[in-house]
Amino acid sequence: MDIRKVKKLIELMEESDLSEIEVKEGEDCVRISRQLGVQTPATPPTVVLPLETEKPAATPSAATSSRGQIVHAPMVGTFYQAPSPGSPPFFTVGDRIKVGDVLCIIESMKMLNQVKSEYAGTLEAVLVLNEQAVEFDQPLFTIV
Amino acid sequence: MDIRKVKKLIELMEESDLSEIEVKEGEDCVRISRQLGVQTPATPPTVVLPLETEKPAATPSAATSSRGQIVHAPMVGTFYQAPSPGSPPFFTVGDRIKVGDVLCIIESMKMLNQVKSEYAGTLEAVLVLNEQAVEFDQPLFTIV
Amino acid sequence: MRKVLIANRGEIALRIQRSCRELGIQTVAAYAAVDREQLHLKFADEIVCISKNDYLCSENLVSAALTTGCDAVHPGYGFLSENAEFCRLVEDNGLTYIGPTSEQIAEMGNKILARLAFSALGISPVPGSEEEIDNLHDAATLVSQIGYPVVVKAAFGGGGRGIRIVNDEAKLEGAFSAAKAEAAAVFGDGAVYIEKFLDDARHIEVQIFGDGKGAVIHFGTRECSIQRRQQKVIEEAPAPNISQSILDALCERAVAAVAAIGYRNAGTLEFLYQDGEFYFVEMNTRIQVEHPVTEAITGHDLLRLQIETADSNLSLTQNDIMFNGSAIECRINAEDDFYLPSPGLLTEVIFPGGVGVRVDSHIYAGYRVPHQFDSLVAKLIVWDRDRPRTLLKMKRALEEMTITGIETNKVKLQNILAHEKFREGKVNIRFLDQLTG
Amino acid sequence: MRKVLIANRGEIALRIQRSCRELGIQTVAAYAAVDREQLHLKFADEIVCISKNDYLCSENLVSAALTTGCDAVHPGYGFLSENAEFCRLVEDNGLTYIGPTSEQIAEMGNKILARLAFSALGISPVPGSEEEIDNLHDAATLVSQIGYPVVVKAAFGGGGRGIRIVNDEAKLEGAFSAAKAEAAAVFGDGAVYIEKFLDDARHIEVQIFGDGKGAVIHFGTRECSIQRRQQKVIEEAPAPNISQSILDALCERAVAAVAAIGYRNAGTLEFLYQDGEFYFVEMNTRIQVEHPVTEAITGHDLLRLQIETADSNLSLTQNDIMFNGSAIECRINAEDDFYLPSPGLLTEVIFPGGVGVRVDSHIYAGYRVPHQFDSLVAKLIVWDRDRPRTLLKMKRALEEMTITGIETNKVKLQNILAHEKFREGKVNIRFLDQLTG
Repeated sequence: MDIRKVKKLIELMEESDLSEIEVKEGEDCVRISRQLGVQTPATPPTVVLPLETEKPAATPSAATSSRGQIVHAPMVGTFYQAPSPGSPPFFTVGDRIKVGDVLCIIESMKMLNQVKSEYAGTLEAVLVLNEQAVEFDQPLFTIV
Repeated sequence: MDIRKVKKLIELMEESDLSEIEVKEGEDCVRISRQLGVQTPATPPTVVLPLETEKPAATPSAATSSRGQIVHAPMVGTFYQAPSPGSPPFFTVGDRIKVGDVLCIIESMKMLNQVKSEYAGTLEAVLVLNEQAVEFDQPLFTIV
Repeated sequence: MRKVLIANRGEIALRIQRSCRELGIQTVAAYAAVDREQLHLKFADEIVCISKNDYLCSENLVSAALTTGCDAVHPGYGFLSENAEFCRLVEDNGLTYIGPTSEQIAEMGNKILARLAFSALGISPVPGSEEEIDNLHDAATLVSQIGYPVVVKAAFGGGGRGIRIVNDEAKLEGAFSAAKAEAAAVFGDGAVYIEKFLDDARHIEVQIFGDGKGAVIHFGTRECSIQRRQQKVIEEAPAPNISQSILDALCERAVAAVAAIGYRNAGTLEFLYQDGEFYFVEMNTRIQVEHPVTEAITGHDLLRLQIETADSNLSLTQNDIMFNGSAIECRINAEDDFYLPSPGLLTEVIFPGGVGVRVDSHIYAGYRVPHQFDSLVAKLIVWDRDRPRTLLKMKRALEEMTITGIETNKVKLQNILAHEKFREGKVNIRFLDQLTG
Repeated sequence: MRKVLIANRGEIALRIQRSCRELGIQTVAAYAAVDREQLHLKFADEIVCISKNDYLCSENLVSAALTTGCDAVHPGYGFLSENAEFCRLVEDNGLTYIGPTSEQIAEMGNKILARLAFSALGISPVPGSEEEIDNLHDAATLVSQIGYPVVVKAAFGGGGRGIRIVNDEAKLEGAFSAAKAEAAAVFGDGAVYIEKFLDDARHIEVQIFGDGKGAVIHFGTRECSIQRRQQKVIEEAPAPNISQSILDALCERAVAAVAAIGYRNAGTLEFLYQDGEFYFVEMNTRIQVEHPVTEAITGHDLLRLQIETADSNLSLTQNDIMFNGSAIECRINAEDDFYLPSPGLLTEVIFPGGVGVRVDSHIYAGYRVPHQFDSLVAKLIVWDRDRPRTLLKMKRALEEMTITGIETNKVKLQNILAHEKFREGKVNIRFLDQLTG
């Protein structure tokens, strides 16, 4: 499923008064729905189902939020998964996390800010790439 | 799945009163649904005929149209119910009307235009006042 | 003037409504039943349905004006705006026609007479016949004098109909008969004339204004060479890449000629410009779609001036008209990629705004564009201090223009704006047809 | 300049976006999560969420500029636009601040210092204290010199907070303490000063522009006397009913003073005008909400000029600034009849258009006006050749302004416009509060 096709479907939906579109192509399936009466045509519809979106890492967070905890970016800056260039990452997927563990560093105006975990559990996913710019509240990790 | 096909389906649906369309083509499947009864802000109110909304005099016509015939103004002008000032009206409510009877005069640019009945029956209602200006297609009489 | 009947629809009806309101004049909006949802009906003082789906019913329009107590009628553009009989009907019923006299409309409506009249006043028309050409022999004789290519035109034509371009002798007979037949069918008169076809010409026009008593002023030039099949798409003011002294001389000649015929109200002299010469084509005896670009560079409201001039003298002199900056208008049409009309329900309408941006439009989210009329849904006009800045602003404004539910020519407009020749102001009237095939 | 971070929201964010786009400069729109549906985000090159629901997070804004490769930051108005620390953070991170230097913001942010600075440059402030008044005894001494009524003001104040009017001695102690307490609470500094309260004054301001190297030009005057509780509601340019020579002299004095401090970028000197005298109140070191009325009478894009002047010299001289006609701005606020905010979903938005009408707004049908911010949803600016025509045009445009789903102050604006005193240009800054009680 091409992401542009999904985007087009969303546009079609926004232009209409539909509440749901579902498209299956062989193995692939997209279902797009929205609550009319609550949301308005101008508001973008909710996209459900895991599919590859433009920010590949960000979408799974929505899917896993019901069963895991999400760690969000507390500030805007550059995401580093390791304490220094060349070092191994603080944690990799599958590692055990304790409350207070440093999960990553966000650099903001030359300041290196540690992001600590508020949750204990297993690191299920890293949702952003190393050295990627992150915005406020962007999902960074899921911990289950 | 061609996106234009989905678009066409949505158009079909919008032109109809359907709440769901599902199309399967071998492996492929499209399902489109909407909640009817929920009115979206951007959609305009149902199209109503202008004459029925603005002009109080016209409203009875809508009510009686199912059981009578309506004579509409064929032109814009001033409505006269009598052949000359001071004369009795051509017809009053309850009178029998034959096809071709002159029902009223509409004055348009000093020209007096006779409006003749296309219907036979009983004059049920006069929907405009004498000497009132009438617009094109405005209901003038009902004949049952 | 106290109350005006607006005998038109769409953006120009709203435009008239706005100027009347600002002058404290009441309005009666005449509308066709299919047009009940038009924006200007919400703001008019009274509304009168005059037909099912047209604006050509002279009697109903005049009668609507009389029964509602109007003292004037504004015809807008298109429809009956250059119809001398309609104008005469308005006059005969004691109403003020906001425009020229019926005689002036009739004279300029006959393109052969108009060519002669302006030629006598020192404004050279495109080389060609001085009278109607009613047989093939005369046509051949004329062409032997002016040479191919030529164009055969309906004497009472307009809107690009009844026109045939002929490149060689073999095609003359067929084109001549076809033009005559179309002229008779469309305009009710088969009279045609023949002009030299100028193959690298620009369309330049001069906006003039007269008071009917010999006082005439001009509002400068417009360039309208971006046309598809004789329909203007993008217009600008002033005409670029021509020296100011040449344009000034053109305007002065136009003013002198129009003053000589005692012309009243707004009018436009259309010229073709090729090889440094201007050739008169015709005079439009009404306000034009593209008038806002002139308003943008002069700061004058031409509709207001039309109304003010209809029953009193011109309050302005030529010295009151100052020119400043550059303006471009894009016509936003409801049409698909193949130029086919795209009527329908508008789901989203967001117009661009900001400094120097004007949108004249009767559409809004929830409005249904009817299929019965012209496809123009909005005019986007931008102004800035010079042409390069105006081009950049138009690019920005077009990007913001959001109309969903129907298809529009937005992308086509963007492509024209991005074209090097347009940016350099080096186009002719064949540019767009050659670009799009 | 290649890429600008827009550190604001609403109509001014869209305004900045538009001018950047016309200059070919890329934009990064910083937005709070609740503001995701804003119009300018659709047109920005990149968007970055910087907070949940505010625009006061200096670090996130600067970090967003750095991580997206911006080379400049535009602060808009309100929020951090007059915050010297934010400006310094931008400067310290090697970014261009589109506005004055942090030192200039700091100096003018302290109203006591600003009064002294301009006084030294020959611009008389409203009579009052030359330094902070930190005890009741000094307050009483000063008042005995200048006489009641007086006004106690926060030194670092703004937006009408930390202000107390005192009519007699019995009220002085209470007002003094209250003003100090409010100043400390709202602005983090309890410093106050005392001015004579001018009870029949008009608010007149001068728009200036400097290049930071001593070159300064002015863009004439604005009248902003229509205020409710120190919040401007209707503004116009030029200030009416004051002779041009007096206004010219004011502008020249303002230019000389601002040149002496080497001021950079856009700034506004606010004056009170009473009994034929101008008294300096404060200087705003940012673009103002009402800047479009100045753009309308000069034809210059002040936002564009802000961007151009941020990293190069002024390209204009005073002779390039011509003044033409009259402009009025109405602020359309989402508020109910009792001035309470009226946030919510917009079901219908149809803006007025036509010649000389401009709407700057970020709203559209389907947009939800959030409750977290200022209630300004649109600025309606009209221009015409003279003030009477401009008033008529504003009346027409306001009638057309259609916003449903929330309540707005449209009727209140219409009432002000219809008021005889406003129409005659004979209002003072107490007019609206007296009108509405």
